[in-house]
Amino acid sequence: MLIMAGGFGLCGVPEQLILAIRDSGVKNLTVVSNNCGIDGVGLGLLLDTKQIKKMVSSYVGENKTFAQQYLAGELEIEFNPQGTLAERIRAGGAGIPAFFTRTGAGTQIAEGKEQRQIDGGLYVMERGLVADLSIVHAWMGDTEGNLVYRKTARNFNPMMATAGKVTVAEIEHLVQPGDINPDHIITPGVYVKRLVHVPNAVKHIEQRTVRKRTAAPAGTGEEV
Amino acid sequence: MLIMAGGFGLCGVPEQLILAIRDSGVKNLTVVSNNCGIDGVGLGLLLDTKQIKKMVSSYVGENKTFAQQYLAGELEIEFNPQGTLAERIRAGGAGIPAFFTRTGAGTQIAEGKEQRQIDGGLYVMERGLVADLSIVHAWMGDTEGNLVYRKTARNFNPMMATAGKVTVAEIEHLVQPGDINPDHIITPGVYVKRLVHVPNAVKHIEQRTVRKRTAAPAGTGEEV
Amino acid sequence: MAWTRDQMAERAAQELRDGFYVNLGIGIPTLVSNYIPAGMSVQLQSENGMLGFGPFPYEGEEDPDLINAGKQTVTEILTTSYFSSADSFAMIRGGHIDLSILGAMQVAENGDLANWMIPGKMVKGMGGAMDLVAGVKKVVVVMEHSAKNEPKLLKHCTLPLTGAGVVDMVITDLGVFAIDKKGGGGMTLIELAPGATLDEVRNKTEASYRTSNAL
Amino acid sequence: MAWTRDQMAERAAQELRDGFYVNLGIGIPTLVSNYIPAGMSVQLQSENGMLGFGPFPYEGEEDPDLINAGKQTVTEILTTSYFSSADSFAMIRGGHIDLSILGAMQVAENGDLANWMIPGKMVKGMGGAMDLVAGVKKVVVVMEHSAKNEPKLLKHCTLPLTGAGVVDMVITDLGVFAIDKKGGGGMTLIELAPGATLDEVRNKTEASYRTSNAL
Repeated sequence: MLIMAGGFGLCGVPEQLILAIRDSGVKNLTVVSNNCGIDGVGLGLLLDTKQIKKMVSSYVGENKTFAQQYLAGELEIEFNPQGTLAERIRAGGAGIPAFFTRTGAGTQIAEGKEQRQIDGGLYVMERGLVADLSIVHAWMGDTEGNLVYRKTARNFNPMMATAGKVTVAEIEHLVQPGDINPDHIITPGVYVKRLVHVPNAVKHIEQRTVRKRTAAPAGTGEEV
Repeated sequence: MLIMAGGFGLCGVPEQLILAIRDSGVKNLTVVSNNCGIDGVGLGLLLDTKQIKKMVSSYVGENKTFAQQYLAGELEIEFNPQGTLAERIRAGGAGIPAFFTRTGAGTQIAEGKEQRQIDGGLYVMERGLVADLSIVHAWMGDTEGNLVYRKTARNFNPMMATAGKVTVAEIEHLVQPGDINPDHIITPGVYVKRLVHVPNAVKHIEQRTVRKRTAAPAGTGEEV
Repeated sequence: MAWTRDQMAERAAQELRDGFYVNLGIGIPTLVSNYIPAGMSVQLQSENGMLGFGPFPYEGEEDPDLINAGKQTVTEILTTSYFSSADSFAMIRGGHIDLSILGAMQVAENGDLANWMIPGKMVKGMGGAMDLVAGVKKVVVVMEHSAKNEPKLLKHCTLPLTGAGVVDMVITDLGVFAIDKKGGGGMTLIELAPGATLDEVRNKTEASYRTSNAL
Repeated sequence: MAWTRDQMAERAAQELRDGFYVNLGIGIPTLVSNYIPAGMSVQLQSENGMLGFGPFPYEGEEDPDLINAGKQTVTEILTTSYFSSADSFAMIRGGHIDLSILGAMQVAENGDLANWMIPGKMVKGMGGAMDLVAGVKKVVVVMEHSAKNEPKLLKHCTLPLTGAGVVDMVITDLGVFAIDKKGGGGMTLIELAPGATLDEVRNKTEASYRTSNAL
């Protein structure tokens, strides 16, 4: 079974739906997600229970369990450049089975894939991705399934919502149709088959970087 | 010169920017736009002045001048299916030189294009489109170039904004950075090189369909 | 005798299911929205970039920024969302719309559809029709059975195609045909309009088709 | 002697221009934001889906929904817009970002870049680096000139590539190199860090390069 799970790092991750997948006990999952959580959080939970057979991700560096299972040969990984991954998901939802991108042309990523010169540049053909199940996290949703996201918690969620044969959304705020301005809706209800209201979502921060009130540097340089 | 002009029918058309192109006198234009206005309105103005050499459109049925110039051999037309046109523009802006679509496979539209079987279906390869100049119409914009659109006046405008080497936006409401909720911005400012404030935009209706207050049918059937 | 335009639309409405997302073409298909059964939730998609729209506005409330794919003024409803035309056709091409009902000039027994151009005549363009028939889960054609005594249900379309092997059902003034476009099982007459006879349909149809046992 | 990390970042900041949209990688490139000249408008892009972000939040004001591509908490500014990761990489791949500044393990004289994997070691993944170097208008690498006395500026990269022929400029602790990646004109040393000598650079560089007349 192929599952897409939204989120970037620990931001905008459908945590409660990951817990539900853990509790279901389903095994041999291929999971498409930009990252794989951290130990004990997010998709890391499904590593602990060895429910994941293969990850399709762009970066999995924050997870020791991942490294252990990978080195033990228990876990497969297919690395996709982040933009290629995002576009493959968008393409899958949009009925586009393949597209060309400059990303990865002439690198190991292009091995086994068609490469061709177009207008003087070298491009790789990449394939659209469709999931059996997509799980996404949204800020607000109405009972029609219309969704909006908050700040950078949007990330991969909108494309994944379009690319699941079945899409389940967890939402922090449940409202009625008409409560969201229709110009602001990011995911139209047609894409969402099930809604789970998670009113008190626990959110994690992977890199807590702050500045002190007394010192206010102009840039983003000071790390604490 | 290749110009993309936003709008669907007479809705969300950058009228003032079309007037500016008319007044510039530039000739031999290839114009990518879903339609070609109507006689004397929208892109119809550039037909009157014979500034357009070729249209790339999905439907041009509402324009007598168009038919006359086409039949006289003064005007070329390349028909694209509407969704293929929209996606070609989106692809151009997104650095995707080519993609596959089922639309038009096995029809005249696929002639001269690569067709291939992918996962048991027949697909046509279509190319991304980039414009020398894109002109778009938005509802509101800030001085950073961030844009939002109103209702179905959005249509082709957001993709065209991304696909122009230079994009000029006319906006009905000019505001300051921070005045638009950053979760609601549809076109980030990076895509917009010039803004023209058009505070009293004249808007046209192509098919004025209404119902009487006394009779309120459930559907959309009654035409006046 | 046979079905009127409204009756054809009413018959097409029987293909609606609760929760369906539907795209209606111009002409008879537009009338289908008048026959959505009470209590059934059906969201209409408009390919310019709108999901969920309502009836025409009251006089004086027309909004130039709010039109359907036929360029007609329409209204917003509680479920409405707006998006770009690229996102709209991603929705269509990606198979997220359940039903497309549209008109046709010709339909062939294998599901081929022609409805956008007549060689030698001024061509207006295909608009979104090619994308709709290629992408929507189920494609229902509503059309007159014949035009000027020429059959429109053919062995092969003679006009340039809008889509190859795309039609699932044809509703004409004389009856209803199912087409097994994927399985290659051909065309079957499954209903007769009141007053229409099997002989009349046979005489006005060039396509080969089976007749359902029920008839 | 030579440039410190901060001085390398300061030198990289000289590549900024008013109105630029810039993507900064993790490490030294992040420091570049401290050296944006006063009065210059530069918008920072974060590839997870944000254009225009500000400094780290004040203690207690961290927002888990507001992070940059390094997963660090950041802040919103007046120009900020949010979008999906697909839209973010459309922006990157489509050539709309002016400048990408990132680190590297190896750079070759033809502009090849390796910074994502060492065969035999646990691979974390390339994240957005392959898309950035393939899509952004100008790619500047900031890195130490050598690692454990092994040169990092090579004739050919020995590590798997992140991008082929993608680097425009390399800033190391010893100096600045320009690479004519499109024209095939090779690599040129255009600046020396204070205290660095032409000899030192020569000894620590495997790649062949010309030296600018100005030096």
